[in-house]
Amino acid sequence: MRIFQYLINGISIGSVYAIIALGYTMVYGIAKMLNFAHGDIIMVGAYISFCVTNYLGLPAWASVLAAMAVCTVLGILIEGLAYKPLRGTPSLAVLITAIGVSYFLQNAAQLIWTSSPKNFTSVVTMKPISLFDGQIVITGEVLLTVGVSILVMVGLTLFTSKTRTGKAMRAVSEDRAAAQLMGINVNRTISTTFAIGSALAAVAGVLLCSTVPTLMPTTGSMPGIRAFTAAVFGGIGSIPGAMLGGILLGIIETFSKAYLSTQFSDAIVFSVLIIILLVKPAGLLGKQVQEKV
Amino acid sequence: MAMKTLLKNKTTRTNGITYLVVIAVFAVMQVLNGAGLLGSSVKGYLVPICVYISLAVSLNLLVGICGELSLGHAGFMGIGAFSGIVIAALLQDTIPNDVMRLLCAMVGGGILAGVVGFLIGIPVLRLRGDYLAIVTLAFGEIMKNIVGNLYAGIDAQGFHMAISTSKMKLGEGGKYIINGPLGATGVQKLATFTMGFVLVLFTLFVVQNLVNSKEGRAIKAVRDNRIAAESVGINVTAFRMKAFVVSAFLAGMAGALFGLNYSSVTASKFNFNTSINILVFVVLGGMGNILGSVISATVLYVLPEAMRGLQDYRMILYAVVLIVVMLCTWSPKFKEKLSIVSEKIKSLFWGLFKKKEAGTNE
Amino acid sequence: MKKILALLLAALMVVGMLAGCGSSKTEAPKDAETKAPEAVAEAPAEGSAPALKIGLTGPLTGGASEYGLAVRGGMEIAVAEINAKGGLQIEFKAEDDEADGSDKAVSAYNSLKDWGMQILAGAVTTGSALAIAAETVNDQIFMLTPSASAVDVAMTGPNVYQMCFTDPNQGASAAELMAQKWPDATIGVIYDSSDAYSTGIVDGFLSKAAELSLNVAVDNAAFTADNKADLSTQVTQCKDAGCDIVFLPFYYTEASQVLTYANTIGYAPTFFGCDGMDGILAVEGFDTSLAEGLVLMTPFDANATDDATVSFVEQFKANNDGKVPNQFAADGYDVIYALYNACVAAGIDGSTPAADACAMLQEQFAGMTVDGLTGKGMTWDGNGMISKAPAAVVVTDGIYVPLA
Amino acid sequence: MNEYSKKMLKVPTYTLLREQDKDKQPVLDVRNLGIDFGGLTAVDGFNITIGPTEISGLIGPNGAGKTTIFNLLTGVYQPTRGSVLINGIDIKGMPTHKVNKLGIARTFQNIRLFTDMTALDNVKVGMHNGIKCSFASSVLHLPSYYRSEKQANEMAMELLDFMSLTDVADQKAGSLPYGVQRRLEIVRALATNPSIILLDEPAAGMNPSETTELMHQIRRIRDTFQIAIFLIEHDMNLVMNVCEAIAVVNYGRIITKGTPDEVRQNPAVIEAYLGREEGKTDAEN
Repeated sequence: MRIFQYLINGISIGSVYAIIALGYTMVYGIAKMLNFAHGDIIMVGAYISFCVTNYLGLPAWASVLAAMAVCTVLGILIEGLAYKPLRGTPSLAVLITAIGVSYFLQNAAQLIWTSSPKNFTSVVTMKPISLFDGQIVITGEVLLTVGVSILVMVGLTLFTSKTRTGKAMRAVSEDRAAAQLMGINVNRTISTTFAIGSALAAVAGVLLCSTVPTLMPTTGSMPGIRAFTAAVFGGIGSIPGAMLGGILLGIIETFSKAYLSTQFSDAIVFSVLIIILLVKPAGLLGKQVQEKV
Repeated sequence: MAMKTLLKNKTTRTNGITYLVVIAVFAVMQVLNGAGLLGSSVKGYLVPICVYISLAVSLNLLVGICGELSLGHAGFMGIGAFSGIVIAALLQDTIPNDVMRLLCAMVGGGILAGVVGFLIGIPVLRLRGDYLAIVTLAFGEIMKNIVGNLYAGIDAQGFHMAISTSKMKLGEGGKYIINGPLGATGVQKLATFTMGFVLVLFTLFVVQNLVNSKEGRAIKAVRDNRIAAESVGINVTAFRMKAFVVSAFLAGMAGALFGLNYSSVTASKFNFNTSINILVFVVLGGMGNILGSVISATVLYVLPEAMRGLQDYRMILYAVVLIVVMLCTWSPKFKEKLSIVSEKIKSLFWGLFKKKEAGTNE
Repeated sequence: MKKILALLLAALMVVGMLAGCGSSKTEAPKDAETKAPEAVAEAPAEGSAPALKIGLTGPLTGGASEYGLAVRGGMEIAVAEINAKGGLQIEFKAEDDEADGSDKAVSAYNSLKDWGMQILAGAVTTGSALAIAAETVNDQIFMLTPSASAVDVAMTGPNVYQMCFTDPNQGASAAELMAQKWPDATIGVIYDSSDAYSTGIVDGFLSKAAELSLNVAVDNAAFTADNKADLSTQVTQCKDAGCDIVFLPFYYTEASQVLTYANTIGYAPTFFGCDGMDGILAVEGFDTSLAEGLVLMTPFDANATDDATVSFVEQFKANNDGKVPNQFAADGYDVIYALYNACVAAGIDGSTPAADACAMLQEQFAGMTVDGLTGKGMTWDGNGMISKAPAAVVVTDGIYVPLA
Repeated sequence: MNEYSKKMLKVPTYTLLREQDKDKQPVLDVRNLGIDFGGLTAVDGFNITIGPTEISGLIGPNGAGKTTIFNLLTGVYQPTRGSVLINGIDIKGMPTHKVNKLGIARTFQNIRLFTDMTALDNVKVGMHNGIKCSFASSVLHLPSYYRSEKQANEMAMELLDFMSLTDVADQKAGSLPYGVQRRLEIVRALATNPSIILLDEPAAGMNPSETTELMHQIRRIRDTFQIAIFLIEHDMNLVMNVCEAIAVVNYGRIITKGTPDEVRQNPAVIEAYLGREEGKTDAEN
């Protein structure tokens, strides 16, 4: 019985990783860059949501919309100011700029909202479901996060395969130069990708802080790295891979804490990651691309 | 004659300039220090700057020259630091000479880091690109987690090591060397600026020589075109491994010097952020550009310190500077504009100069 | 391109250096002006000794800045109050050490030394304090840390003193208190194995608990700074073991997660925290009803009604947008007063060389008793460790009530 | 004297008839070679024997599997069936770099130079396994390093000179004109001291005068180094003029083998080409 509770706990944190990883993997798949500032956009989203509910007294859904709006604008701004001028340069250059953006957002958040932690009020008002005499408890947050991440996964898959913009994104991801020749506006497509990724980050921020209530300027960075790990784990660039990677990472983390060692759970989680990458070098659902000779 | 041909060679010349710059800076610093003109802050920067230069140059071997993205360089630094501290503590009585003990600690730390690099490299170097990056990141985290829970100490019975306090039983008069999350405490400070300078020279010597040898050519060939390199008989995995191990070894040596420069060091110092910082030095200095790494490590280390006066705003400004410098040095558009401006200034300057010249001629 | 890059970098460095030097010269008074208006009004009277220079190193940016900024806030209030009194004047400066245990901490300390610091009122975190303490021993600068609580800090040298309990002592007192109040309870411990403070308390607690034969059912539910996002497993472990008391020797930032999750799964043991728990009620957005019944050992209570506390809390709120001070701020405040009292008694002023001040202060602290916000009749032993009565409180209706 | 220099000594060319190859072990002996990609047979039943100083050609329409065959011969792909013997040694299971050490070198259809390195360094990378200098000596720049570097430099210059590339020795390979890059790739392959080199469309992108020059150079390589050459080429003029033996493949199988004249008159070849690329082929002329 206990094992199921741990499984649920794992899925709970795992689905949070998954939804962050979805944003990561989409931006990576299309813009071909590791956006290390993604975790910090999540943090900004959570702060916006916090402010809207706590200072303006608006309902939760309004705070989520506000967070999405602010993060979308922020994402487009960051992309335009910091990433766009570097298009066509080695991906490492953009990576370092992304790190600069990450430092910037963290420190800006500290100046705006101070470093004192805030306790995020969960957007879920549902009472937890208690099964088997309270032996297994499923919180509303778990249901919501799993639901939303599945929704986002399906939505993104449909979006990239069915819509015009989505197809343009896939084209840009496959071959940027060819896409350009086919009349696709590469710059606008990448900006759109960042806009969507950032809006997703806002949702992820709200869900992260609903599950883990402590909100600080550094809140996004560690889950951000975990989610990046999850995205690679599932096969970076693959949308279902990010989902699977996130959930599995959460479950492995919880199980290693529950049954192996709490002290060394970080080491265990990352060792499992390494082992899996050795067996499947492109991640669980990633495509192994053989270079043409 | 030989000297002349040597000077003609462009790579030898750049290498020479790098050595000269480092030696000149060292000499100036020594003179200033001797004259008592250096404040405690500047004196305090000297050793860590040397350490970070070595780290940046060694990472440049991996990232710039070999073309592999590593996000776990601080992990090797950490291995070097902690093993160096343990070695120095164990050799306390055997080798009374501080310099010799420091050397032993650095070499020991380097070797251990190199061995760990080798062991990790065997499975890991089958991966490429971002997957290699994530595995090196994972390695850094594993290292941090393990060392953060490591207890080591010496007593009358000798050396003890354990991974929890309860298992760690030191006898009477025993002394902890590494104390779990407290890290290494009560470390005897052995590091000196001169040793840092020697380390920088040694790192430059190894990396630059390697780059200019057949090994370095092979490493660069693997980066430029893996398939072609294989086709001319180069064992790609072996060369990635060589670069990886040498880089880890040098990082370990730098780590040992770092660890022995402070009375305490914690495992959390060697985290993802430190790895990223070293990577920033490399990328900003120019990938594959050794002198660039030396300069950018120095400048970027001093920069946040120099901005202390800005108090709470200093880190946000550091971030802004970082982004702006990246845009200035990499953005194609900006570079174009910059070159136009510099052309204009040049022509303006030359124009003035020529006028003047013309004037004097008349 | 390379040349341009090199030039750019060099130019930047020069600008940065100039900016740094330029502003550091002017910053100190300006800073004081904005943060504590009273301080500047009292320029030292003509002919009187120059102001005493006290420095603080602590995390002012990054993840731990919450603690550093709180200490700085507390110290600034004390400095302003003292300077307003006339007499011995204090010049105060805080430097950022990013809670780093090695180079950044030493850099911050060196920068204060270049400023002319005579006494160090830091560091805030244990890691930094360890790195800096060894430097102060060499430099013969007196060090009184407000919150670096590891035993090793005080043991570094005879000139290093602490304002807070040492970790193992606090752990041991917790065990004693539990043995006294709930001798038959089943106890669970959740702690941060990557944090010296947390492991230090747990070590002290467990060895005392074994001595008192307490029933500790869960003693290895650890988390690390990297995986603290999810503490549900640890809480579940305690619940499974049927713990009536869950000992939480870590900071309130993570504690709120434990309380929230326990509430979700309907697990309601007695939670027991240490001084790091102080501040949980002031977290913005925190539902204080979750903390109802929480027992914690804190030297400071922001709701206390004595004049000193009331005026301190008021002043702190005025300076910090209405934020309620926690024990970090109170420790900072007490540190400045302890140093001030000792300096006045020993006749130390701005002209006393740091090394002389160091020797004189050691002598003073050996026989000194201080009353402050965090304790009455505080004294120090020869190692520099403080002895003050541990006060346990229980959260009742959203405020601290002394534990009956 | 080094092996390279020995080879550099010009051997007098007697006759171009490969009589001298008879009774000698073939440098390349391929038997029943085949590979499937996920159920799709790309190459099947490929047999060829090449003598130590033979120039042979491999022709066939686009997509016939020519480059795949080269990839099989150099160990880039592991065959599903059959065997490849280089100087009598089976390359089964060997990675590409080991196969190269057996004496086979190649160029690529889409040029694969080390673009960020100079032409000279490209050649020196090719000589990698021939340079005798230990790792320690490389790192520490011991005297043996200077000696071996000097030797390597001279030899690389000699090889560059052989293909008239001395002028571009210090230029970045990526910045060179197309035709020059192709020639440089041949030099790099030669630098590995092979007993056979595979040229994948060496004349692609060259103008007629460059192609003529290339023909001479191909012959000169064989005559000077006494090695075998196996080339894929669409320029029939070059193939017919240079090659002594030609194999024609289509759909991954050999249609015919023989001398240029035999191949020219083979109806199967004409059909294969006429069906597909009449414009491009000169086979009927």
